[in-house]
Amino acid sequence: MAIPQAELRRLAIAKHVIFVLVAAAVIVPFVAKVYQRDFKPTSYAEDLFQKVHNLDANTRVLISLDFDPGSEAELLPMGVAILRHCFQQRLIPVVMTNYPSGVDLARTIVEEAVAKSEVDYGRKLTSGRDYAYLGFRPGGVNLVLNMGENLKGAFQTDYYGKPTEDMPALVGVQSLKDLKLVIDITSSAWVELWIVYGADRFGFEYGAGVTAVMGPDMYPFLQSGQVIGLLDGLRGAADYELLLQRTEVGKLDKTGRGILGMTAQSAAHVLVIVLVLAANARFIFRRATGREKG
Amino acid sequence: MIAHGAITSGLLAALAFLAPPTAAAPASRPATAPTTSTAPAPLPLLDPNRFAAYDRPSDDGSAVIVEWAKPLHEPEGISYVVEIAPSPDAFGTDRAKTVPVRPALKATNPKFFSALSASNRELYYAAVTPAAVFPPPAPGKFTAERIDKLLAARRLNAKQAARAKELLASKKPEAELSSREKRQRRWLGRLQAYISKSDARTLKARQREINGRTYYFRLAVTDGGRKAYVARGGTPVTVSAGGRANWIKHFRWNNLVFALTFSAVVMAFIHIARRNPNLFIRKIAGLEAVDEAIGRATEMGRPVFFVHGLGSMQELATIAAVNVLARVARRAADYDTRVRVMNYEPIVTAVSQEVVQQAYTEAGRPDAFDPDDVSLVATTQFSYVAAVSGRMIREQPAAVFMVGRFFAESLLLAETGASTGAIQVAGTDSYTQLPFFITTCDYTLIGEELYAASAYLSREPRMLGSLRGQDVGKAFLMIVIVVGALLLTLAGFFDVDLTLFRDLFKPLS
Amino acid sequence: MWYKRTIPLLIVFVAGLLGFAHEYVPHPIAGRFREEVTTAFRIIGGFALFIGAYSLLHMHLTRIRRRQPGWAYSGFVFLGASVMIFLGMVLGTGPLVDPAPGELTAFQWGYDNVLVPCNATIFSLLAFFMASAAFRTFRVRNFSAALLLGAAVVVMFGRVPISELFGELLFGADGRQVFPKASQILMDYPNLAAKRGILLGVSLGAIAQSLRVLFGIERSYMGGGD
Amino acid sequence: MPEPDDNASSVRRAVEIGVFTVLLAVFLGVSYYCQDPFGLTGEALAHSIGVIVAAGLTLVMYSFLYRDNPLFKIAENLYVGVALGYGAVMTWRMALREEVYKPIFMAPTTEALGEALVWRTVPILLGILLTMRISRKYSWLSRYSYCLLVGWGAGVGISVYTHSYVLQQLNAAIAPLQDAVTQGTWEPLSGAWFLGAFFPMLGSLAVLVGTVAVLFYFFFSVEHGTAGRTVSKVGIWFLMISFGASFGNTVMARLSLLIGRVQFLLFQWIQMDQ
Repeated sequence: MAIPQAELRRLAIAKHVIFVLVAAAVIVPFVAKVYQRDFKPTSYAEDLFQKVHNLDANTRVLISLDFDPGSEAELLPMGVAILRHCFQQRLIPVVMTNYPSGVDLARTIVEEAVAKSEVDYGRKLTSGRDYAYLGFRPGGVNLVLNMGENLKGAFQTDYYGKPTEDMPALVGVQSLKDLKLVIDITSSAWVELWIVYGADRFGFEYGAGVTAVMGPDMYPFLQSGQVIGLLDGLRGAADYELLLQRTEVGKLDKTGRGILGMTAQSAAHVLVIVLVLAANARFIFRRATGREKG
Repeated sequence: MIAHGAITSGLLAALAFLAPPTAAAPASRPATAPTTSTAPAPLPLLDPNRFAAYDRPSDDGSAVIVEWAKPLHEPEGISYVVEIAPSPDAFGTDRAKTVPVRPALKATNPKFFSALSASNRELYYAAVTPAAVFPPPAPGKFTAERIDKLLAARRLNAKQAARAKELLASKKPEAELSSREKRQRRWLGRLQAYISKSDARTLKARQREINGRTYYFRLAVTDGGRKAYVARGGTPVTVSAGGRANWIKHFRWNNLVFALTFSAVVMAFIHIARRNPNLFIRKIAGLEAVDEAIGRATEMGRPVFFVHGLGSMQELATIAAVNVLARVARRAADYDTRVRVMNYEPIVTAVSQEVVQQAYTEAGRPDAFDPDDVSLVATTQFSYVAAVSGRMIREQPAAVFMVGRFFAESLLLAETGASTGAIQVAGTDSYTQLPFFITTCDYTLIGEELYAASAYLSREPRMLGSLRGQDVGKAFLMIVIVVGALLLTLAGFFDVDLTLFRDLFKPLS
Repeated sequence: MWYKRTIPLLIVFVAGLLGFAHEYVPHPIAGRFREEVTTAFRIIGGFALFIGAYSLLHMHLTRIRRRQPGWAYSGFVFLGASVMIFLGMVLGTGPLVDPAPGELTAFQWGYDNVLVPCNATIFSLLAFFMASAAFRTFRVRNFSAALLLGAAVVVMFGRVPISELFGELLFGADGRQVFPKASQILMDYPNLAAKRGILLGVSLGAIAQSLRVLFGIERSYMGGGD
Repeated sequence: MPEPDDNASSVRRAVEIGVFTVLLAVFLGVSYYCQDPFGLTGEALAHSIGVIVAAGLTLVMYSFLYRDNPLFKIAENLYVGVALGYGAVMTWRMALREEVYKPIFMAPTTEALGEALVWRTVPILLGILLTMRISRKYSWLSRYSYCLLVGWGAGVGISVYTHSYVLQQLNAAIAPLQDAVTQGTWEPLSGAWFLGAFFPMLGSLAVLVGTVAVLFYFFFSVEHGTAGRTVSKVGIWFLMISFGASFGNTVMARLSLLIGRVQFLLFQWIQMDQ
């Protein structure tokens, strides 16, 4: 059954009307400045937050930012929030990436978190002492295996070309075995590679921040304890920002990209749900009255 | 000599008289000051026959295990200390070290000890790393003196040493440096990094060497003040052991057994499939949809589209897609229906051309094949979408097959296909894209179903055999999950300890 | 034949056997071996990155040379690539020196203002197409599709904070968590079960695939030729 | 590759060009008004022009929503090229310079150079062999290094997949059902019992049944009888619910990306107050 040209044109118009509706649903909340700042963070985000919160000062936390700008919107707020939390707790974040196309994105994230934290916590943060940004090295899983034997051998210099061997931020970190917590923020299979080639072998605890596309795939690992906490999409970022803001009410700025985005997200979801329900109600009705075949 | 022996035996007798010396000495202390507190409970006596030291099994030689029997009565507030000496006569001198240890029952650590043995439930153990107790000297800081030493060891030449010293002394701020000085500073940085790296390596080697020596151990129980050695006849018992690097991780036996058994099963089935390509495999319902869709296209006199997705020829899904294409092309050739194949990858294009041509030849109509029907339509993801969608709208195919590896483009392709009213059949192992295919297509081959369909069609032994082998693995997993969950549930109600059963499947690393 | 096929297959087998076996050996030699092998692979990996770049450029070059439809657009691939390589290797800090923290170079300007917006935007297009597909094509064709769409609606609603306000409106203050909870239950039980089933099946498949590679039964990774 | 609509009438094309010109003017006007590039110098100027370029490219990308057009194609190809160039520079900076150039050509001492040569010559040669893949005649040489990588990966893979996927998941899957019960309260039919004991047990049971049913759905060695069909039907239900969850989350993900771009356009390009 071919669809007549008139029907096709009608569908094309419907398509462009929907495009306009989506744009409106996403733009209006920002223009109207309607922000819902109060909601209950998901339990898995809270697990990760508490894990970071309860580490002793000066603990080294490895944060791998394995994504490129294509997932920036979801994952960048997570990276910034977690790094700010590390600085708040006086932990020493060690940041790296497995994406050659994400090297400068990760740098942006680190520098943004550093700039904000210097204002929030009133101390100067120095690269190589209070944090380290290692950049990218090729090798994929072999890089992780290599880091499990000799981290400073895998990254002989950091992103800024400084040797890692004597770097104060890396004192006591010879290999992945010396780490308590590793967090991977990613849009790809790296989240599982870090479990398989990292956490399960070298014995650190492992938290993840992933795009919402991958979120549901993480549940087997959450239940088995291979992942101790999860940030799932922009909502996960918003949860973490909210938890972080609650620790110092009124002190931190309230411009977390995750929280601000939640209202637009709500509006757009409601729109999509209405579209699905309306179209299917029509479909079921037409099928019941015999006007359309199943 | 005799006199000497006499003195020794005399001393021993005297000691025996005072016995037990270690326990007696602290015990007498409260007696001298009875007013300050009531007499505390005596320290437990540890069985000297069950005190031992040995190399930790299944490890890299970095630890020695000290084990002893847990005393039947273990008063509050007591702790254990291990004394380690490089030789038996070093105890009591400053060459021996005392290390407080926190013991655990051997049965609680399935990684190194078996939970099967009953004795492990009453034996304490503590792991001691000798290199942590007797640390090797730390390599010196990078100072002028160190540079001299490096020069003496000929690891630097005179010129380098002089330059390094000069640079080390220079306090000029970074901003004022000339580019030559900056370069020199970077050289110094590299030198320092190189030296510390080789220092770290030397340190590691020394630690390994220290761990490998033989040491002598004594164990004492203490309550903070008093100290009672594990003793036999009044003399503290000394045991000895050294760390050895082992060759097998015994605790990974379950992994090894599973990996080897499963491998054997898969290889066996591949072997069987080579001899008997008619190995049974259940018919995949989606394959009937293929014939139905082509039949409909013939009725309507419109083309069939085969969309490959973005996969490369190395991927299983693409290989499977080519097998499905062979079937589609064959049927289409039989019915004289046109097949248009949309490619993204040059190599996949070449393979697809071959497959379609072959199908036409087999159908006895080699001249009907038009190579332009199998073409590379675009080279970026979204231009592929635009090109394929454009053709769909213009040519209004009666059936669209989307088989292979798909990414974000799946939604747009499937939507356009649905809007033209074509019958759509999809098959992919890209699980994130499956939801879109399921809601927009008439039939979808989900994940491994695609491989099974491909094996069913091609009868290729390696696919067929390994599919059957995997089925054996799946059957095993299903049985273990069901039986295991039931057993453990029942065991919980009847209070039976099934830790052993759980340990069978516990992965340790 | 010997040099082109037999030796490579032998290499696969031996490398695979070593890779497999050393996983069960605690001896420091195994660790040291892994360190050396993975260091070597990191170095090889650096060269591998160039192959991807080359084949992409080669493809666009062929497109231009053969004047394939839309060949002119391929020129922009070369434009973008050469400008970025020029900025990164010649201008600014040059090929040998890294930028200092916080320093902005022309190369990074190109990254921040061309690569980032394009890459971030191109996938956000899908938001629009998804919404339109939601209206035009996602249909409860059968019970399976109904389950799928039902679950999708529950998850979509429960995952956004507005569902808490709806819950409060419908069920009072205690009902704020009704919708989030519903989506969480869906994720925690049925979703977990299915994902675990898939994971177990897929990993058996992956092991079988590794075996076929190891024993030279699967050779598609070697590419064409004899 | 013909355009999907090259039969568009010339009237329509004229309208499109007109609308495009107006939009371009609006874009330039807004950019000038909000970013004021001419009043700036140095880094601030670079930043402001950068935002204008980024906003322009973002909007060009969105023109695909109207239909495929040359501007979109230019932006898409430019982006592919820039990504390529960026990747090449990063490969040099973070991979080859660090692993090959620096250890050998910038070794601090002769000893360091010797060490680098000993440990790095073979990998570098293998890396060069790998690049032979681009030559038609000598591509077989690349197999030597490629086979090393693939073989090692396969060997390690067997062991780690068994560990992390099969055994870990199996171990988590054979949890006893009553674990949940013993944690809850034993007052049957009370609210607390339902929440603390009954539902968790039901949940564990659902996970157990679902996992086995999904595994059975992908079991191809036996023809499904009545019982088999039932189990595999349950399997497909579980699969569908989990696909639904993925579907909902994917919608969320794509919308988040859009929100990210809107935030960029509103807050950085137009400079609206947050």
